[in-house]
Amino acid sequence: MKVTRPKLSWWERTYFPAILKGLAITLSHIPKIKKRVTLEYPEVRWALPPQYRGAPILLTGLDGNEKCTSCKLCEFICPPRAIRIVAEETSLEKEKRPKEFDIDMGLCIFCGYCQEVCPVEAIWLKDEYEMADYDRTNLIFNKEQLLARGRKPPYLPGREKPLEEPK
Amino acid sequence: MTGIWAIVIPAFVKILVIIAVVMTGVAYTTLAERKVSAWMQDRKGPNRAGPFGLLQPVADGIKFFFKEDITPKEAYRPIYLLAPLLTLFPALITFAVIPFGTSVTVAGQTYPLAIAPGMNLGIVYLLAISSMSVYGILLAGWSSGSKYSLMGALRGASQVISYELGIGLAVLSIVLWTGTFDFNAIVADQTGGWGKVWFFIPHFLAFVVFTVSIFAETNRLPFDLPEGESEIVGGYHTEYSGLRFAMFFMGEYANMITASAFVVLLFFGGWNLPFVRYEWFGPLWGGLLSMVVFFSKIAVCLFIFIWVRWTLPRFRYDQLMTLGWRRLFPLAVLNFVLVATWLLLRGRP
Amino acid sequence: MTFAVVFFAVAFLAFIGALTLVFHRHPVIAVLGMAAATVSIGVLYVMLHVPFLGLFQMIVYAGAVMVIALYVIMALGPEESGPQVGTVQTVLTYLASLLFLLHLYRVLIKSEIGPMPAVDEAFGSIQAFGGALVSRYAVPFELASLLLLGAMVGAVVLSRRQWQ
Amino acid sequence: MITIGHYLVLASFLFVVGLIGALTRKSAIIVFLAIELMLNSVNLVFLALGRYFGQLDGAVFVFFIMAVSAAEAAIGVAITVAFIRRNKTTAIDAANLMKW
Repeated sequence: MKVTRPKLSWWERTYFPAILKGLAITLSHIPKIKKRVTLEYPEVRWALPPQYRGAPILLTGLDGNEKCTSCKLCEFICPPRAIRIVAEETSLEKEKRPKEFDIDMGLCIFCGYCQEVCPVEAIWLKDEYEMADYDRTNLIFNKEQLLARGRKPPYLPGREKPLEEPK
Repeated sequence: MTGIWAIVIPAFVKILVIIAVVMTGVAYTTLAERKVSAWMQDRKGPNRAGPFGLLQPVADGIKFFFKEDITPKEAYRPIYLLAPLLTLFPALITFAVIPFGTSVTVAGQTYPLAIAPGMNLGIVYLLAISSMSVYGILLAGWSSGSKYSLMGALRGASQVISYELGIGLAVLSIVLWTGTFDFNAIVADQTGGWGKVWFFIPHFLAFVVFTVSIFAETNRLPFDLPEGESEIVGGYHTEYSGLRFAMFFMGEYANMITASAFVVLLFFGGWNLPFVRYEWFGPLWGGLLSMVVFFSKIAVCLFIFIWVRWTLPRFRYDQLMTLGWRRLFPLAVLNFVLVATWLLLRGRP
Repeated sequence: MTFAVVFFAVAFLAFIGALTLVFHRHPVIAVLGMAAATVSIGVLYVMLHVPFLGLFQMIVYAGAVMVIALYVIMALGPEESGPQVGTVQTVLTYLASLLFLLHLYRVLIKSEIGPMPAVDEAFGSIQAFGGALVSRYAVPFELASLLLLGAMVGAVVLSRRQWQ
Repeated sequence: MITIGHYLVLASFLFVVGLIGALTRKSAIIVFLAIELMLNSVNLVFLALGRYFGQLDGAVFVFFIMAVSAAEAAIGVAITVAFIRRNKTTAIDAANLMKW
């Protein structure tokens, strides 16, 4: 490709006009108090879009039991292998349920494959993003924690209902 | 209070005051840097520590103090530990010769507002000390045992050496014009009489050369190649952490304050204001007012430093050297010759 | 009294710096020792009532020569090497140095040593110095500038890559 | 009381140390700096004696020596760099091209 250099006059080649122009632009931004975009985080929060992928949660079905059938598809697809499921038999109709369901949030990359692959829509990535801790072991969420997070309304736009506590 | 104590005690008090003022200035320049940059980018800047973030420098200081002090395995330890001191020390002792006001009279004694008032070689002293500030950069970069640091150090050293010529020649033309190396005389030559104007008007060429060179000398953008983050991590202070890094940081900002004071003294009339005479305010308040005016001018210069930093992109290294040696240096020589010719033909106006 | 204390401190520093230059194995430390020595000698110049020469000493030696030497050492990689020992040349060197020192002291003892006389303020002033430089020493002054120009041209020519 | 003798003794010490350095060190840069040290000690003598006799000529001469050593530094470093490029070492023993 042929680059055509602009013909600069002597005055322009001293850099001064461009420098002054740049300086004027930056200076003109200082008094624009109204346009400041800083979000003062702990007090003011970002309105999360509905499809935001935060920490995973497990859903509770209408019958009061976890929806997960322990098919282990999420465990299988999880790229960083953050999910660990131990299955057990159950007398319920679904026949299998997770005895243990751990997600290591130190590993999770929030890709959402688990949500994508789940046949019973039991695992969802939700709007929680404050998971910092001083201890890595606290970042391994077990089944109870995941289920407890799942009970937090509001849930999904248009899908709030199934989340409610069982009657 | 006789004999030597009459000299030592006021000098000591002045040193304490100046160190306090400069250190506070350094701290708040860092805050100003962050605030102004934020405003220019439509952000708010630090506002958590104290009202409007005014305690932010204190918080930074505490953080620096408690950070872990790491010495890399490959570092050459004695020099690695010495280098930050060699950066901060010259930055601070330059203030010995900078007069920061006229004089104050307390209890019948008149004290000139400078740590070394009788120094009539102030400019040479300042050039001598600033020529030694290279050591900190060079040794820090070399002793870290990291290639980024070494690159930064070599860049820094060659840049500082190259631009010192421009500074020296620009200053020399002022010296030639006024016929003195004394800051007080140069300041006195810029105000207080018919036809005496601040030197940035008659010596505009020298002013431009000096200002551009001083940006390079203090390693500020657009000439911050020794520490260009996007190319060589942090340059010569890549490997430093904690209090030692803080020393580099303070040294850099103290250098900025010195450079601003230098510009103000040489080109902007020092502590004088047009049409204002400090004798009107009496010996004490006049002196204090002159000090306030001087520091305000320095503050304006510091703002310009920050303003330029957040506006202009970094030069490429060959561009930097071209600018230094092929533009500014001939310009400075030309200016020197012009001043000399004028003095030869017309004498002092 | 204060003067003597400062003199001995600075002289000691200069001497230590010189020893570091000659006897330290690490070239960077050696150059730093030399830098300390030049700065101390500059302070001695100030104490000898020629303050601007002391400052020029700092600019020229500590600010330029030492920095360039350091720069070369760093850019080309430092090689550690101490002074040679045990060769004939070394023995002769030390012997000659000793004889030279003894000879100097023989002269020194015979001569008349007095305290420094008082001088007036104008003695080391830059005005007096400049006056001497452009009147009595005008020709050497110009020659020095020619020398510097020649050195500059020479350095440029030398540092071109002519031999691979 | 500091007499002229103190300065002369110091200068002689520095000169001899520089001499030893120039004759026994191998590294070209260190040899060069040792020679500078000898020049410096001579400068000190010039200034001390000039001060002793109340004449400024010593200072003027020191000024010229400084100019010479600055020129020497420029040339010396250029030679050293060329030398290192050629011989891959700073040891002056490698400069044996004209030895027979």
